[in-house]
Amino acid sequence: MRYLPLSPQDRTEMLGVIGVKSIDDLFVDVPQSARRDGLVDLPKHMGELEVERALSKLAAKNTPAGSVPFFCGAGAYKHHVPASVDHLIQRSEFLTSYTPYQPEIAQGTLQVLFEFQTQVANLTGMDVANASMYDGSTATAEAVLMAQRVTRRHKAVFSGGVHPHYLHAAETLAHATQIETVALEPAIDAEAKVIDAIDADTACVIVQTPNVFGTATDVSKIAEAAHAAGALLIVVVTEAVSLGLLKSPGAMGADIVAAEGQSIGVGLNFGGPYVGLFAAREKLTRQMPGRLCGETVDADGKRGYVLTLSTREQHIRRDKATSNICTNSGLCALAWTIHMSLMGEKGLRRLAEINHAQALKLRDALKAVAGVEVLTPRFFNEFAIKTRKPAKDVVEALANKGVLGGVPYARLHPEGGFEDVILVAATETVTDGDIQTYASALSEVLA
Amino acid sequence: MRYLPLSPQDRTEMLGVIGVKSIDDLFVDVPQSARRDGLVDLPKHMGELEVERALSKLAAKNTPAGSVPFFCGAGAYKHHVPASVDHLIQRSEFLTSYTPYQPEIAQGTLQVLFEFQTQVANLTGMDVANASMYDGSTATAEAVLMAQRVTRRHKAVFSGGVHPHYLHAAETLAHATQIETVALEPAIDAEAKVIDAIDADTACVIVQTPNVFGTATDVSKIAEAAHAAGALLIVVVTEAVSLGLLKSPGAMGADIVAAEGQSIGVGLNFGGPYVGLFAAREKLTRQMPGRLCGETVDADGKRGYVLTLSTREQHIRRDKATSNICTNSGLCALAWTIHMSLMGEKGLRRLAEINHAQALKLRDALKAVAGVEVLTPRFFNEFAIKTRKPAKDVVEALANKGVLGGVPYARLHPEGGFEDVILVAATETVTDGDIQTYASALSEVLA
Amino acid sequence: MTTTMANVGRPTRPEAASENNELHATLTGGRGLLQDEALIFELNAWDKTGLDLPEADRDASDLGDLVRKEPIGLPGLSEPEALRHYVRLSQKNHAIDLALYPLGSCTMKHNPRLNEKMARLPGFGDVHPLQPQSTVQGAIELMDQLAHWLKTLTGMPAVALSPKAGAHGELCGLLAIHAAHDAKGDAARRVVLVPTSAHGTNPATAAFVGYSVREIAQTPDGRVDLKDMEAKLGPDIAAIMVTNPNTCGLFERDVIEIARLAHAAGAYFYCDGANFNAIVGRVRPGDLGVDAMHINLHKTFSTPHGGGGPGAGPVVLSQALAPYAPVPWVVHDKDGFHLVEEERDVAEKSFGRMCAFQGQMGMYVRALSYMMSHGSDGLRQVAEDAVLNANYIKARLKDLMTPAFPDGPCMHEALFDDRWLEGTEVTTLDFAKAMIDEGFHPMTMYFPLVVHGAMLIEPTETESKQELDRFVEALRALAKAAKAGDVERFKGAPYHAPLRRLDETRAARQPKLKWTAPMAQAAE
Amino acid sequence: MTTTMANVGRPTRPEAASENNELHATLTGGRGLLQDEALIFELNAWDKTGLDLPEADRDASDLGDLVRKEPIGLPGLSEPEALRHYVRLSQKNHAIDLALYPLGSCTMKHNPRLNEKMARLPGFGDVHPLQPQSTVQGAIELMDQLAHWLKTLTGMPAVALSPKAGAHGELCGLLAIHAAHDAKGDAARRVVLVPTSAHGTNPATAAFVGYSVREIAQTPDGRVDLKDMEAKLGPDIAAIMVTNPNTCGLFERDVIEIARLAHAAGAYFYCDGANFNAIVGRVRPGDLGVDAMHINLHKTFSTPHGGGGPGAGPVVLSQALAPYAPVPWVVHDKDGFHLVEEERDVAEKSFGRMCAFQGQMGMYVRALSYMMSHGSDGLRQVAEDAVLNANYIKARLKDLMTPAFPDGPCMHEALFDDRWLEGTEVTTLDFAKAMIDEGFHPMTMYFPLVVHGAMLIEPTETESKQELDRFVEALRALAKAAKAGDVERFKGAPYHAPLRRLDETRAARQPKLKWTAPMAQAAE
Ligand SMILES: Cc1ncc(COP(=O)(O)O)c(C=O)c1O
Ligand SMILES: Cc1ncc(COP(=O)(O)O)c(C=O)c1O
Repeated sequence: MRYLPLSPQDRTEMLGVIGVKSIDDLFVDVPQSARRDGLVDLPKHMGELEVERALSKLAAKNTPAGSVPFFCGAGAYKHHVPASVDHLIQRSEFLTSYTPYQPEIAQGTLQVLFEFQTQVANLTGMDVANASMYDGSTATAEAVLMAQRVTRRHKAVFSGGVHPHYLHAAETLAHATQIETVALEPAIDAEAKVIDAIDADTACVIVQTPNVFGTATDVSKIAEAAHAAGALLIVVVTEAVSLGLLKSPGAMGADIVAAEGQSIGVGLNFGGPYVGLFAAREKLTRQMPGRLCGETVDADGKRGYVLTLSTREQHIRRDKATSNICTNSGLCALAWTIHMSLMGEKGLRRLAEINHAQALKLRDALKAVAGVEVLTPRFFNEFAIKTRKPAKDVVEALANKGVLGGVPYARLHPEGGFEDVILVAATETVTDGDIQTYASALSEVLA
Repeated sequence: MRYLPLSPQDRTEMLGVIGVKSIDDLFVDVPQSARRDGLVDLPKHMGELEVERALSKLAAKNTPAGSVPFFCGAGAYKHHVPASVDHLIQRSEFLTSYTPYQPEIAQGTLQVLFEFQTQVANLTGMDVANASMYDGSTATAEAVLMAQRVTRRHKAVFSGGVHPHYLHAAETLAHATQIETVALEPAIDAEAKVIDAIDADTACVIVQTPNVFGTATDVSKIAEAAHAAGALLIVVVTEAVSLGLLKSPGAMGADIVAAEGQSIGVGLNFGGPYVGLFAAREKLTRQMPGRLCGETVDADGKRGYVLTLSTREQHIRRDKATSNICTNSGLCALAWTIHMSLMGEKGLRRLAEINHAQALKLRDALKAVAGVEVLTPRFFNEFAIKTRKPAKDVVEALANKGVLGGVPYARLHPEGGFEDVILVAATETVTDGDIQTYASALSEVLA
Repeated sequence: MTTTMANVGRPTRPEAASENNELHATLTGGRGLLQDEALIFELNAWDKTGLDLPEADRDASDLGDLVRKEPIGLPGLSEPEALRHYVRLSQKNHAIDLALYPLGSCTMKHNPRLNEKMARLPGFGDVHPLQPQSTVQGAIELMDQLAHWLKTLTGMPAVALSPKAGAHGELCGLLAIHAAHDAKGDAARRVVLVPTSAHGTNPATAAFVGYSVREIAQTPDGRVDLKDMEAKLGPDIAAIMVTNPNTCGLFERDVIEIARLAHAAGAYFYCDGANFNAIVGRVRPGDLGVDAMHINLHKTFSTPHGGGGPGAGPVVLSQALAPYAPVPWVVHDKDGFHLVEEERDVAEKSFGRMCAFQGQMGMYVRALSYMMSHGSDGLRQVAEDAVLNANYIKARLKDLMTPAFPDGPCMHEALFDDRWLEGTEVTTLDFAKAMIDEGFHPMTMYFPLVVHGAMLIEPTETESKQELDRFVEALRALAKAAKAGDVERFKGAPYHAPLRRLDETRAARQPKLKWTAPMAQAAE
Repeated sequence: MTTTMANVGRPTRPEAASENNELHATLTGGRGLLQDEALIFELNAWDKTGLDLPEADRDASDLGDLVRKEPIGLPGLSEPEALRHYVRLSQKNHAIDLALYPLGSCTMKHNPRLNEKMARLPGFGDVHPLQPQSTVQGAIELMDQLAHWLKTLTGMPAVALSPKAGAHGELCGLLAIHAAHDAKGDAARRVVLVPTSAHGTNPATAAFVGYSVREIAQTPDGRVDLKDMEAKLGPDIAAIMVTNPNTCGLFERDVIEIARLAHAAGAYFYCDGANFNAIVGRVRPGDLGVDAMHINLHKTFSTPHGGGGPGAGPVVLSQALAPYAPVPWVVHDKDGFHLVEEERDVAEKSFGRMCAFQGQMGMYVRALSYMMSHGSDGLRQVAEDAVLNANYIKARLKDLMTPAFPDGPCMHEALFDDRWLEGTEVTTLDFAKAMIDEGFHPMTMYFPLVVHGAMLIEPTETESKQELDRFVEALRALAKAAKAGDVERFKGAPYHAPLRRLDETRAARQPKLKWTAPMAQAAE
C-alpha cells in the first residue's frame, strides 16, 4: 500500500522488539465479541489511476460554476482567486502542520495568523479578530452565545434579513442553551423592523448587511437602539468583498462581527470548507471564542508570535471555556490572508466596485425582461427578483439552458413564503456577455 | 502591474539616487534611430482572470489524451504520473532555482541530480549518466557527435528502425559538422540489416529498441560487430518504461544510450518539455556532453554534491567544449527521479508488464478487425498495423469518432512509403473498454 | 543493504561542525537560507496592489453614504513580494512532510497528494452549494458514498456529515441526544458524565449545549472506573462521553459493559472517535453499543491539518438517535440523489441544522479518495501499523523513560509520565523543546491530565521504521543527557529553531493581537 | 509609514543571538528544522514500491529472452517517505522565491504562478505532439500567437520556435546562416567572429556546427572594438555573434554599424538575445540589423529555471534567413492552423529539424501567459524597471566597490571588478560565499572573462526597492568588513548554509558520479 512505509520484514522485526508474536497480540484489549477477523464489506485498495478515474467520473456529473454563466450567491460567491494563493497554501509547511502549539517551529503559521487577525480587524473596523471560525454561520451562532455570556441575558433578536441557514444554525444551538430566539419576518428591508423588537431582556440583535435579499443598510441606528437597551449588536456579513465598498460594521457601531470569508481566497467547494471571520470590540476580547495569536519576544529578545489568552479555551478551561472549538479553518484563513495581501486596499476597493457595477448591469438587463420585478433597491452585488413563474421552476429551466441563474429564496426558507423570489448575484467573474445570455434565457423561460 | 514591485514613488527616488532625471537617461546608448517612444503594437496588460479566459478558450479547442480512448505513441507516451510528482516539482525551492552553481545552497538540486544519474545509469545498465539533455532526439544527435570525437571517424550508420524525427535532427546537425549519415531503409525488422552497413569508417551505429515500429530486438550482435569494426554502438530508447521489462542496453553492449525520459514523470505537453537521458561507458565520461554531478565533502567533512568535470563544458572550454548545452531539462529530471523513486524496481517492472499486457490485448482486438494486418511480431507496448485505407484518413476518421487511434508512420517520414501503416500504443492508462471501443470504431472506419 | 550513520549525510562530527558558526555572527543578522521576514504591514505597500483589475464601468453613487470613505489599512503586495513573504514564513514551520510529528491525539499522518488533486477537480471545487441539485448529482452521490464507507466501517446505521470538526461533531451528537430525551419528554437529564482524561472539547461541548459536567474516575490501569460510573449514573444523566481508544492510548476493555450500564440508566453513549485510527477496519464501534461517535476526517482519514484546520467531523448515529440527525442529508431514489434540506417529511424529527449548506465537501472528497485508495484491506493495515509503531516506540523507550501504563499493549499512542525526570531539574516542557533541536516536533505534553507531566507520542502508521529509529535514538540520547545532568541543553532549548523559547506570559499579560502603526504604538 | 530594522523580526542583536548556539551542538547532529537526508539508495527500499498497480493479466512470455532478469538497482519509496525526502532536500536550495538571486546574465525574475496553472490545462499539458492536427487547433493557434508576439516585439519577420534553450537557439541560428551560405554556394565561410566577452555557448555553438572561432577585441568602455572587427571581417567570415545588451551589461552603441559592416562583408549578424529583458518593448532588434537572435523564454519571459531547465530558445530571423528556418512551423489558412512538418513546398529551403516534435510547448504557454499579462505597456515597464534596478545598485555600491565601466549607465546588470579587493586577501569567490551567510545568492562571478574577478549583478525588475536596499546594505557591510581585514569571515564562508564550502577539486579528481553499494565501494 503506497501510503504505508513498513515492509513485511519491518513488521516482523518490530513485533520481535515489542516481544509479541503477532499483531493480534496488540489488540487483546478488544472484547472478544467485537473482534473482526475478516475485512469489512468494502472494496479493496486501488491505485491512483483507478481512484482518479472513479472520482473524476463523479466530478464530471456536476456543472462547475466556471463553465457556465453563473449567478448564484446567497452566502457563497464565485470570485477569481489568484493562482499564487492555491500554490502557496499547498506548501507542505503550511498544509501539513498542526495548530501552532510549539511557537519556535511554527512562526510561519503564527505570523500569518497575526496578519490575518489584523486584516480582519481592519476590514471590519473592529478592535480584535480571532484566528478563524469554521464558517460564517457557526461564527454567528457563537456570537449569540458570546452575547449571552457578556450580557447575561437570554434573548436574541434576529432581523428578517439574516440568511435563513444562519438563523437556523443559531436557533438549533440556542434551543439547547435556553436562549430565546426572536426571528423577525423576512422582508427586503427587514432591518427597518428591528429596533421595535429590542427590549430589556435582549442580549443581542443580529442584523446582516447586505442582507439575504441583497439590501445594504446603515445599521448605526440599530446599534444605538441596542446599546441604549444594554444589548449587543452583532453584524453578520456573508459577502466579505462588500466591505471593500461599504461602510464597515465597526464604523456603524457593531459590537461583534461574524462574517463568512469564503469570497476571499476560498473557492465554492459545494459549501465547505469556508472560513468564519470573528471580530469584536477590545473590551470583549476575553469572551471571544477560538484561537488568538499575539505578539511577544523570544529568549534572545527577537519578535515572535504565540497562541495566547488560551485560558478562554477548551483545552485549558474545559467546561468553563468560551467555546468548544478546537480545529478551526486555518488553511482557509491562510488563503484569505494571501489573497487579501495581494489585493490590498486598492485592489479590494476596485474589486468591490466591479462587483457592484456588474450587479447594476445585471439588474438593468433583468428588469427589462417581461415577467420580472426587481425587488431590492440598494444592493452590493446581489439582489432579489420576483418572477411570474415559481422560482424553483425558473431556476431549473435556466439550468437546462446552461445558465445557473441564482438561488430561489424558498430553498433557504421553505415556510417563509416568497416562492417566486430568486436571489441573483453578479461578481467580477460575470461578463457582459453572460448577462445578455441570462436575460435572453430568462425571457424564454418566462415567456 | 502585478508582477512589478516598484511603485511610482520608488522609481522617482531611485532615479534621484542614480542621479538622472528620467528613465530615458538610462537608455542613452540606444541609437537614436532605434529608440521607440510609443508602445509596440500589441494588447495592453490584462488581469489574471482575462488571461485565464483567453488561454482556457484555446485549451478547450484541443482534445486531451485523458478525455478519450487514446493510442498514440511514436516517441511520446501517455502514462499516469502520481499526483505527488507534480506537487513536489512545484515547490519554490526546486521550481525557481537556477543551475546549482553554488553548491552550499543548492544541495537540494544537486542530491536530486546525483540520484537521477544513478537511476539512469542503473536503468540503462551503463556506468555513468549525465544530469539530463533537452530530450531524446537531441541526446541522440549529441551521441553521434560524441562518437565522432571519440573515434575520430566521420560516418554514422542509422538503423531504419530509428524514429525519423531523431534521424532527421541528427542529420541536420551532422550535415554542418561534416558527418556522413547513412540512413538504412525503414523496416519492421530494420535491425537485421545494420551489421552489413558497418565498415572501417564507421564512427557509430545507431539502433533503437523497441524501434519506431515497436519491434524489440536484442542488439548484442550489432554491438559485437560495431566493436569489432572499432565503432561505438549508440542505443536509442524512446519509451523508458520498456526498460522495466526488457534487457538493458548496457547488458547488450551499448557504448552510449540516448533515451527519451518523458514516459516517467513528465506529461505529453504537445511535445515538450521532455527529458533526455544520456548514459555511457565509464571510459567515455570525459567526452560526455552536459552537466555531471559528483560527490565530495565540505570543509567540515560532510558529504555533499557539486557539478563537476566542467572542463568539458562551454562555460570553461568555450569552443573546445564537448557540447554547447547550458540550460538542460532539470525540472523534468527531478520529476523523473521522483516518479522513479516512487516506483522503484518493483513498481517499474509491474508497470512495464501492464503496458505489455494491454498492448497484447490491443493487438488481439485489432487483429480481429477486417482490413487490419498487424505488422510487428515482438513488441513492448506499441506495434504497427497496416490498414486497407490510407493511415492518415483512418486516424482522422477515428478522431471524428472520439478515438485517438495512433500515429500514421508517414507523418513522421513522408517519403518513406508506408502510407498505410499506423503506429498504435497501449499503456496502463488504456482500459479494456477503450480497446473494445477502438476495435469497433476501426471496423466502422474500415468497412 | 544497511545504512551506516557515517555515510548518510548527517554530520559525522556534530561538535566540530558547529564550532565554527559561533565565531561568525553575520553582519546583517542573516542566517544563510533562513530568511527573517517583516509583517506585510511593514513593507511599505499601502498604495500598491498585486491584482490588475480593470476600472468598473458603473459608479457606486446609488449607494450614497453607505460607501466607505476612510482608509481600511490593508497593504497590497505585488505577486513577487507576496510569494517571497509567504514562502519565507512557511520555512519557519515544522510539518509532517519534514519529519515525524508525534503529537498524541492529533494523528499527524501523511496527507496524500492525490486527495488534494481530487478536491480541486472543478466538479467538486467549483460548484456552488445551492446550485439546482440536478446540476450537482455527482457531488451528492459522493456524499452518499462517503456516508456508506463511514457507516460500514463503524457498523452504524446513520451518519450526519455536516459537522465541521471533531468538536462540532460532539456538539451534533449531544444535540441529537438532547433531542432524543426531549422527544421522550425527559427534561430532567441535565448532566453528562466525562472521564477526567477526556479531551477538553468533551466537557466544553457538554457545557456549550447547557449540560453540566460530572467527572468519572479512572482505574489504575488507565480505564473508566466502572464502579464510579455506575454510582454516578442516574435519572439526571443525559449521556456519557467516553473516548475509545481513550486519550491514554488504551482500549476501554469494558466498553460493552459501559454501554450497557449507560443504556440501562436511560443515558446515551457518546463515543469520542478521535482515535478511530487505531481500530479502523478491525473494530466497529457499532458492535460496542455506541450511540453517537464523531470521526475526525482530518485525523483518521488524512485530510490535512493545515496549520489548525479546516477539518470535518461527521457523526455516526445509532438507530435510536438517527431520526434526530441534522439536515441536510442525502437520500437516493430512482430519480437520483437528493439533499433533504428541510425539517419535514423524512426529517421531521431532525434537531435542526449545524451550519449553512452541506458541510465540508472539500474534506469529503479527500477522505473518500483516501478510503478508496486504502480499501478494506489497507484501512485494516492502517490500524495495525499505527498500533505497531506506537508499541515499538514504547518498547524501545521503556527502559529510559517511564510508561504511564507499562502493562499490556497500548493502541496507537504511547503515553509516558515524567517520573523518570525526577531529580533532573528537566521538565516535560524542557525535554520537548530539546527535541526541537534534534529535528523533531515534540509530542503532546501535559495531556491527558490524569498523568503527571504527560508525554503522549502518536507516530501514526505513515512512519517508516527508519524514521522511528531515528526518533527513538534522539529521545534516548536526550534522556541520557537529562539524567547525566546536562541541564542547560534543556532549559535553554531550542537553540537551533528559527526562534528561541518564546515568552508566553508576556503575550498573555499585555495582549497585542494585531499590528498597529508605530505612531499608534508609541501613543499606547 | 516606514520600517525600522528593530521591529521587523530580524535579530536586534545578531551577535548575542548566536552566542548560545555554540554551546549546544545537538546530540544527533540535528539542526532544528534543517533535516539532513540520506540518498534514496540508503533507505532500505529495494523491495518496496510507492505505487499500487494491479497485476498484469497477460504474461510476457512472447518476449522470450528479451526480458530482463537481473536486478536493476532502483529503490521504491512509499509516498510519505518520498514526500519527506524531496521536501527535505528542497529546503537546502536557494530560490527566487526566497530572496534576491542576482545571477548576472541569468535573469532570475519572478515566475508567475498563473503561468504554471495555464501550462497544466489538460488542453495544453495532456495533448500528444502527433495527434491529428484537427484535434489540437488551439495548441497550434497558441504557437501562432506566441510567434506573433515575438515577431512584433523584436520587429523581425519570422521566428523558429522549436529550439529548446538559448544554446539550441544559437545552433538554430548558425545552421540557418550555414544553409544560407550553402544556398549561395559560399562554402568558404568557415569562421565566426565572437567577442571575448561572449557567453561560453557562443564559441561552443560555432565550433559545434564546424566553424572555427575568432575573437573580437573590446574597447575600454566595454563594447565591440569596431576597428578590430572590421579588420577581421572578410570572405572567410560566416557570421558575427554579438550579444546585445552585451555581457558587461552595456548596450552596443554601434550596433547598427556592426550590422552594416558584417553585411557589407557578406556575413550575417547573429545576436545573442539572452539579455533581451533590458530592452523589451523599448528597442526592436529588427531595427538594429540583426539577422538571427534567440530569445530565452526562461529569462525574459519568465518560464522557471527549474534548477537548470527546461527552457526554450525561439529564434527570430530576418527576411534573408527566414526561408531556411527549421520545421515545424505554423501556417494559417481558412481551414485553420497547420503545422508544416516536411521540408517541401513552403519549407523546401528549410535546413532541417532541431528536435523531435514541436519544441517546448509547456514554455510557450507560460511565456504567452506572461506576455498577455504584461501587455505592451507592462513589457516596456519590465525593461525600464530592470535597468533602473541595476543602475540603482551600481549607484549605491560604486563608492565601496569598483564598477568595471563606471561611466554612463548600465543596462539590466551592474558589473564590478575586483580592484577594490586588492590587498584584502579576499577574492571574488570568498566575497560571494560570504553573501550566502547574509542570506543572498551570490552574483555571477568571473564572467565575463574580460573583467578581472568579475561580479555581475542582475537584480531583474521583480525586486522591490526594499529588497534591493537590504541587498545593498549587506554588500556594503561585507565590503567594509573585507577592507577592515576581517578575512576569516570570507575565507571560511559560508558558515550558515546547509553545508560549508565544498571541495570541488576532490570531486573532479576522483569523480564519483553515481551511488554504489557500500560493498562495491569497499572493493574499489
Ligand atoms: C480526543 C479528541 N477529541 C476531540 C478532539 C477535537 O477535534 P477537533 O479538533 O476536530 O474539533 C480532539 C482533537 O484534538 C481530540 O484529540
Ligand atoms: C549571454 C548568454 N547567452 C547564451 C546563454 C545560453 O542559454 P541557455 O542556457 O538557455 O542555453 C546564456 C545563458 O546563461 C547567456 O547568459
